[in-house]
Amino acid sequence: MSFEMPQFSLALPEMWLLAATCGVLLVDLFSRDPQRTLTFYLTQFSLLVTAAIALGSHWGIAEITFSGHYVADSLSGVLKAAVALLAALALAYTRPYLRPRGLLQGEFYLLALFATQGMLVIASGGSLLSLYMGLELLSLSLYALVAYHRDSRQAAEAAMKYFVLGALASGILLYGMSMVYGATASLELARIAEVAAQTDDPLLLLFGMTFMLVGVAFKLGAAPFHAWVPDVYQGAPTPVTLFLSTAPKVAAVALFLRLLVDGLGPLHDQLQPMLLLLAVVSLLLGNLAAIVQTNFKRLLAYSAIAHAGFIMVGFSAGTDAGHAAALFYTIAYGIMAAAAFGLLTVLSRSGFEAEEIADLRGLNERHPVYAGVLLLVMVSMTGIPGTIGFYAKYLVLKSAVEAGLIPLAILAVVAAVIGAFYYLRVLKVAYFDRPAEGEQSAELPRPGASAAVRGVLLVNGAAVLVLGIFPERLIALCQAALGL
Amino acid sequence: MIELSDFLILGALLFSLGVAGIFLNRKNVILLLMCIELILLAVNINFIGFSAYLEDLAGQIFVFFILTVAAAEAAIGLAIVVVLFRSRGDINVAALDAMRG
Amino acid sequence: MEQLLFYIFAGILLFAATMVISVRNPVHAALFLVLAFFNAAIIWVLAGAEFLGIALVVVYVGAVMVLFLFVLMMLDINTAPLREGFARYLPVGLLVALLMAVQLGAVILSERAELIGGTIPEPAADVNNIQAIGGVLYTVYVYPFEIAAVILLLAIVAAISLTLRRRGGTHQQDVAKQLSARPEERVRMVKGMSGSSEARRENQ
Amino acid sequence: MFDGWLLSLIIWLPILGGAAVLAIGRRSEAAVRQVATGFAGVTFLLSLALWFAFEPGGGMQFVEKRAWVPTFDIHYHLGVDGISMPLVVLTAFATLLVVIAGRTGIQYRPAQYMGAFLIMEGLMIGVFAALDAILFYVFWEAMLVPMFLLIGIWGGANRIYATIKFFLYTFLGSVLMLIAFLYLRAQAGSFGILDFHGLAIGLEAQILIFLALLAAFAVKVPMWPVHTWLPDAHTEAPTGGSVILAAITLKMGAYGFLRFALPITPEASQELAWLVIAMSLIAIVYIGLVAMVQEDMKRLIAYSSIAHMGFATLGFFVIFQAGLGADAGDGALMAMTGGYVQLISHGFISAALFLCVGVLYDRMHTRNIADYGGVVNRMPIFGAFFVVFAMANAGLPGTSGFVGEFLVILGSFQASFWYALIAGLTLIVGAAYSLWLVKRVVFGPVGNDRVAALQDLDGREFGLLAVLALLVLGLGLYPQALIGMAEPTLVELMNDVSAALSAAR
Amino acid sequence: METVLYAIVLLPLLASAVAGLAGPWIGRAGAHWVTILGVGLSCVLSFWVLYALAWGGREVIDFTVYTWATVGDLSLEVGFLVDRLTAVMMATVTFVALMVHIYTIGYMHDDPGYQRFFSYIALFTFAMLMLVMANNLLQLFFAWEAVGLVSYLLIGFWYTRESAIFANLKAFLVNRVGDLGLLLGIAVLASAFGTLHYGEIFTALEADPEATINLFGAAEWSLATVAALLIFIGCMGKSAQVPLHVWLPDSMEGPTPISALIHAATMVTAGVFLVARLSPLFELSTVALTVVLVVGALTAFFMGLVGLVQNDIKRVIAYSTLSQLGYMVAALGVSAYAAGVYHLFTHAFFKALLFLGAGSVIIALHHEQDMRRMGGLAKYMPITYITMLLGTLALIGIPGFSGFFSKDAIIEAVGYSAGGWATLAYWLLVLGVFVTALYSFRLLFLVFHGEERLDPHAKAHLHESPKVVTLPLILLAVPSVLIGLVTFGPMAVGDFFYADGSIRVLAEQTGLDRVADGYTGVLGFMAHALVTPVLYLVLAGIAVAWLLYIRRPDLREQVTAPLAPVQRVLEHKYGFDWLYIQGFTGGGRALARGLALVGERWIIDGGLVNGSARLVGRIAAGVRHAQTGYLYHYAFVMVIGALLLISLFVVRTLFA
Repeated sequence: MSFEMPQFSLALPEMWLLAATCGVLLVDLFSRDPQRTLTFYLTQFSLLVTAAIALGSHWGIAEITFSGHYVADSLSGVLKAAVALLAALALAYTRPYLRPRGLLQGEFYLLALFATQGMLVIASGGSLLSLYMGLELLSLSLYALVAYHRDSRQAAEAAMKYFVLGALASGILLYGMSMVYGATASLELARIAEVAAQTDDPLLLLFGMTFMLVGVAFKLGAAPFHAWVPDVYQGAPTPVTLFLSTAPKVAAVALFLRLLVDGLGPLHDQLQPMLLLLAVVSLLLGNLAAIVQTNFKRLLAYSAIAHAGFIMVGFSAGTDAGHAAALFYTIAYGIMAAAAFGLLTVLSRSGFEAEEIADLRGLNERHPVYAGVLLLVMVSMTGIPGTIGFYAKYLVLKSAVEAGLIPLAILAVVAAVIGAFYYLRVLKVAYFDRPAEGEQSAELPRPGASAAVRGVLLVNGAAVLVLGIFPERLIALCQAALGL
Repeated sequence: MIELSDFLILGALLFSLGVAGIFLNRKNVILLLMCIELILLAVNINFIGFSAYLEDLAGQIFVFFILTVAAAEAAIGLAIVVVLFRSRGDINVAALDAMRG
Repeated sequence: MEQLLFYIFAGILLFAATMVISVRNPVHAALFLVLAFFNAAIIWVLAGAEFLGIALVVVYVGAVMVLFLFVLMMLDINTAPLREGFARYLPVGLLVALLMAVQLGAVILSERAELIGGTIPEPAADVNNIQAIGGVLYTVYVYPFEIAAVILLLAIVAAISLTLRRRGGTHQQDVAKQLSARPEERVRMVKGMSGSSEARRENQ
Repeated sequence: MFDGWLLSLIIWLPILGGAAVLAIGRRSEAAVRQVATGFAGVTFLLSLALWFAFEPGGGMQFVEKRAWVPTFDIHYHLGVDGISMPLVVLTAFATLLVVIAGRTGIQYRPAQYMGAFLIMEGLMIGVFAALDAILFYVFWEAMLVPMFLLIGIWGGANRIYATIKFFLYTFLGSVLMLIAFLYLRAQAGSFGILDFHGLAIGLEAQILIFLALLAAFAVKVPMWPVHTWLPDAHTEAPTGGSVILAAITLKMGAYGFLRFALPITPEASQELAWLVIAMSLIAIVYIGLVAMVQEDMKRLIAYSSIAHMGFATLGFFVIFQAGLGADAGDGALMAMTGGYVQLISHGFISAALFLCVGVLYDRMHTRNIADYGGVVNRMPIFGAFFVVFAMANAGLPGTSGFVGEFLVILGSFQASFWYALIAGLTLIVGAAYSLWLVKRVVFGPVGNDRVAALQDLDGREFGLLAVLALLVLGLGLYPQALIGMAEPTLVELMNDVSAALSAAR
Repeated sequence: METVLYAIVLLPLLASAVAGLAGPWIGRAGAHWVTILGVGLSCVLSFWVLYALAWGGREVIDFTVYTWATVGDLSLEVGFLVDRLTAVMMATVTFVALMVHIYTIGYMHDDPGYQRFFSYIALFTFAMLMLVMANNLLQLFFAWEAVGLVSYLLIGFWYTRESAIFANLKAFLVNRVGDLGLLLGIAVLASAFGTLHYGEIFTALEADPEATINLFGAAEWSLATVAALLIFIGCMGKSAQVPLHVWLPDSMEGPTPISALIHAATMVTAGVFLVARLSPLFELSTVALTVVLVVGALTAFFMGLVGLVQNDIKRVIAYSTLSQLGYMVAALGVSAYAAGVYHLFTHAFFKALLFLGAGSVIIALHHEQDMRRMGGLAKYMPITYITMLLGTLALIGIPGFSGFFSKDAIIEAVGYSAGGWATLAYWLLVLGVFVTALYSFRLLFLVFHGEERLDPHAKAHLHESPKVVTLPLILLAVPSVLIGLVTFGPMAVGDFFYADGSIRVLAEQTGLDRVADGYTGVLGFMAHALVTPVLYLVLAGIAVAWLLYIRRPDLREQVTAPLAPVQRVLEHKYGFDWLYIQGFTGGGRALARGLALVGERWIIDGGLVNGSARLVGRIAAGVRHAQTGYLYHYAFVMVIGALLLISLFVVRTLFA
């Protein structure tokens, strides 16, 4: 086995982030600031720089290095930038929530940074091995994050469920990888793709692919591998849920793109029926179960499953356009979810968790601006034009229609209509229900967030709208990432 | 000479046993973790079988990393178990139903 | 010969695995798992993966399984109710396992998989497994290796942050406080050659 | 001279106004009302410029085309022809009415109320002006949101059921349309609506597209049997919401038939015309009967709206049997023109009727017919207006309500005597429910003490109703003003359809 | 001339607008002056127009005022066609209207809706003028509905009366049934000829009298028949022919002046006018004419019978109107258009007179309308009595009075016509004469003669009506008595209407022509009456009335006892009201309620809409139930899912 010296410069984003993580670790160790201001801003800074480096160094190239374990191309650049930016966005909301609950410690940001590191690795994964390592880095960080609120029974329970199911999923994924390895004698995706394209009867490859799909679907939260999603979304501390529903989704898409497109893309025809199955089940199950939820986080969890179904629709198309659509959808979802959960963090205070839908009652009365953000987010998740959610659905449906999957597209939109119901229900509570009798608006919980966080929320909400009206740049970016 | 299919069948059986174990162990979280260890062992056996058959070292390296990760995973998993135990007083899986629906 | 050994150890391995999922006492289960690992290690060695076989025993049995046992015993779980419902779920479990095994077997043994008949070649005598692994681990696999390092770091951070308690009334470290200690806080310069007992006490 | 900016201005000015009003928020209600009225007024004046600068028969005018999402050939492409221009003006007009009408009636969060209307105005005008399918869809769907809020926040007791039903119903209809657009885009290579026209599509595909479009438009119109959202929505909506719903929203569905269904899928339209005709005729008679036994004024008017919109759809689809493309075939043109005039006329009449109900509701806080009686004793001026509008609703000649019905009946007669006969039953049924309503509400001895305490119209209400009455009579006495604007375009549309049909044959 | 026509039409409109919109400012006197001035001027000008056309040698005027709408080649216009038929109608309408306006000053003196009333009747005058002056069917339809609207408003003028607002709704709806027919008839003509202009339609019809139309299946129907029948349905509605007559008696709920103007003299005759106006069309269809004849004759006889049992003074006259309308329509049915129109013309005067006289009685008795509480009024109200007597004599057709000429001409014309239906009609009409005389004199005797059955309180204040009331009576009495002597020759049996093509008859020799052939002059015609049964039936009617109501009131019991079933039928008006109200309306509402409940609430909303929502909800609850919260269930789901995928793969790949 010949060995070429790796081009370390290509891995600059990972190296920078690792260095930055260590830096944050050290700085936090020395910091006695209860606000963790320095830790926080350093974290944000390192994430933003990561995004910049990633786009700057990966855009427009297509290199494989580290003996095939590392891919640097436009896709990885976009994925990494998206991951880092979404992570930064998610973390921006965290401090006002963590602080009064005694959770504001440097470890939180460290774990998030580790998770981000894992996502970067996935985004650049060039081999089964590096993908697996990245995935584990991400997963392990997330397990820890979910359990982060140690005094919360729910959090512990959620973490336990997440962990066990996650480990099971990685076991299944690994089993698939072993089969793929056995069939191709290589861990490198490029090589696997070559074999897959040449072989006449890729039985073993397909077999492995099926197992790997389970792992990927689990990460994405697609039904029937969704069972963890509601409990984890509900049980985890809101900032963790916030984080969980943004960047890791992109990472899951990245995992799919690397593993099942870069690696096993030639076998898409055999993969498609399974994807269809997952898409249909996710769309129906997510939307249906969300209808009967009373907990807002849980509702969003089921909605996340439904959105995963939409992402699956994009994957089902199997075209570059479909993959770009799925990517765009995921990023759009990340932005929407950040705003939704961000709103919850803003609305909660110490001793008051704003997570039941009923807690939003009369929001328009109390805080019309937040109600406006909620409106935008819900409308966007519904897929009403003028918001980013529309273009997300639009792209996915378009790719499905162009790939001839018109029945699937129809099912998807019908599911979206069902889904509209529960989003509307949230809006109903926020807008149409007056605050309960006896609750004077002055006595209602004041938002616990600082002006900066509120500003973030506003910008986040505005982004839902602005990107919905001018989606061109982002779409073009996603498409270019897929080589369109 | 050991046949490759023997290795793979062994892996498959172990895998199935691991899966069955998850069904059977409704109470103790740690037993669940052990079942997952079994599944990982099955995977490892597959990898080693293929690695030897293909005379390619990559499989073994993969197993090496799986072992590493599994150790880390065990650490975190057990940490979670401890957290769980501290907050609830037991680690009975069947009692983990605060969130449902 | 090798085949026979394989079957023997594989048999024990499967038996041990079965016991892991069926014995009543979790500690026994853990010990059966250890047995399973030992057998697996032997099988790996048979296949020429000596390093991994040894690593499995050393790392897994030596560290991970001990950790398992440690936690099991630390948490001191009442074993009696833990097996309730075992019989009720046995049929389902067996069915699923059987279905899974049959399907996996069907694929593996399918002619089209081209796996049947493939034998594992004798490891060449001159190849040192450990050396070979060592040869690629830091070159070809340097990237995963680094990630593994990060994972371990993460595991440390995570495990500590999850389990380290700062409870009132107990001595605990505040690392930041320790690190930010400045000499003037800790050391009071006292005039005079011989330190008084008071000064010494304060220094503690 | 207005090309390239006027339409944009008309669309975005009210949206901007809406944002401004929202920004003022609770600081000053007076300012909110003034600013809202100002924006709506200016928009209406601008739309009048549209009316007067428009050249009948001059194809698409005031066209604007800019790249919007070039990746997908989605353009910001606006323009109006004889079909859409009057609807744009109607929208601006109706919104102005509503904003003025809402100046006193609405006490709860007036800023949001006005803001929602202004934003909705821009979106609705966008629907009529869009020449890009996606742009159209964007406006079409986005419009649901303010309406959802309007009904939900300022609506009546059962508003939540009504508004969610409204939203889901219409949303379900229109998502299928999006799929049709995507398919069409794949065929046409562009999202330009005009590029869709006359595409050579196989009959089967056409039928599927047509059904998808039908789902969207039929719900919006609404046609029997997908109409049940409308009575609920109307009943619960605040007055302004009802006015906009009836005057504009319903028109969007009918407009969709003209802009999409007929020109894009002429063959399927012909093939399935029987379906639409049957649905329209059922709407006219069945819904008319149902309207008769309603106990709630707004419900009654809502049902009457459905029946009246049945004339529009009947007119649009009867053309295939009324001698489309034939030399002597004025029947088709009559039906089509009649259907179109019906749209505008219904806009005036239903707006007026809902405003009338609003006037009563503001005073008595009940819409129940039984709670009224003898209103004219206390409110003679109001009574007069109410009778005028009820008569217009009953299709009395000399009012706008007659024009459309007359032409449609005339036209559909050429298709079949029976169509005309069934449609003509509205003469009886329509008069029955309209005048029975008048009898029970307006006439008779003073019904109860609350009626006895009623005050007649104030100046603002009088002004609104007077303007509407003038328009109703004006259009009834000189419909040529409208027909002259629309007819050339309708002729063109029908020529295109018949050309496409003969090409397919 | 055009300016004059504009003035004729617009003056009442203007007056109406001023009285209606500026009512509060111009006051009561202002309102009546402005409308009387407007209508009066209009009346003068109408007479001038009539003069110009009839004797001034004016040609027929036909011009377009403006284009209402153009759709393709079909131009829908508003325009005037003034020929002799129109001119006669204009003169009649404006004259009667003027009388009614003047009369109203007295009749409505104390009514709070004074200005409104003047506004309405002036508006009615305008609408009626538009109707008769129309040169096309569209405008006709406009005006047709407009007079219906005003009628609606006026019947319900006293809107606090439940019976009034019931009656106006009923009137409007029944008329609407007719209007549907008319509209469809218009559609037939428009679609066949692409025009609605009378002249163009007639030209086209002449060119192709055999045109057919396809209604169902392949059967071809004569276009003329279909169109004529449909249009006649419209006439039946407006002219209250059986079975669409039910609204007219109820319309008496309106103030008496409008009963005179609208529901006796002018509006209800619009149907007659229309058939006459469309004579070239009706001429083409024997079927249609026969239907017209039979309907007319049935109405004439049977509605007269109902008049016998009415006790409300206005209702008696209303049924009389129905009956007389029947005569007019019957005349049309035998192509005796001139006779029909002529009867319309004379009837307008004496029936207006009768109504106004009745009104005079009613106000004198403080709005008492029941004849059973009247009697012996002749001495208190001599003018009213005498004028009403004259009107009655005209109505029943005493030779020399205007009604005699017109009605006898009709009966003769029908009598001369051939065919079984004509014979039947003839006898119905002849018997009708007896009935007419009977109920008319019954009314006269009950009100003005015999025992004074008055409310003592009313009696105390009883006096002759003021001049504004009696003046119109006198002015109407004059033409009622005399106009026949002057105009019968030229108008009914001459070629007054034929000369300028107002009315066109195809048949070589109609019944009316035979009458005309035998016509030697007014006196000759009167003498001829002596040899027909008609006159004797009239006298018999008077005699019977005298016997039963003056001479031997006790005989009434004996006469009516055996006829009780007949009387009951008559009192129930043959059950039409029951059929319409309980049958059609009740049935319609029951159907509507059923639809609203079953169709709307149960099937569509409950079943389809909420049903699917419920279904989704149920499934959702089920799905939710599946998420048990137990970790091993989650794992179970996952493994099953994986197994599913693997099975899918195995089945698809391995066993495919």
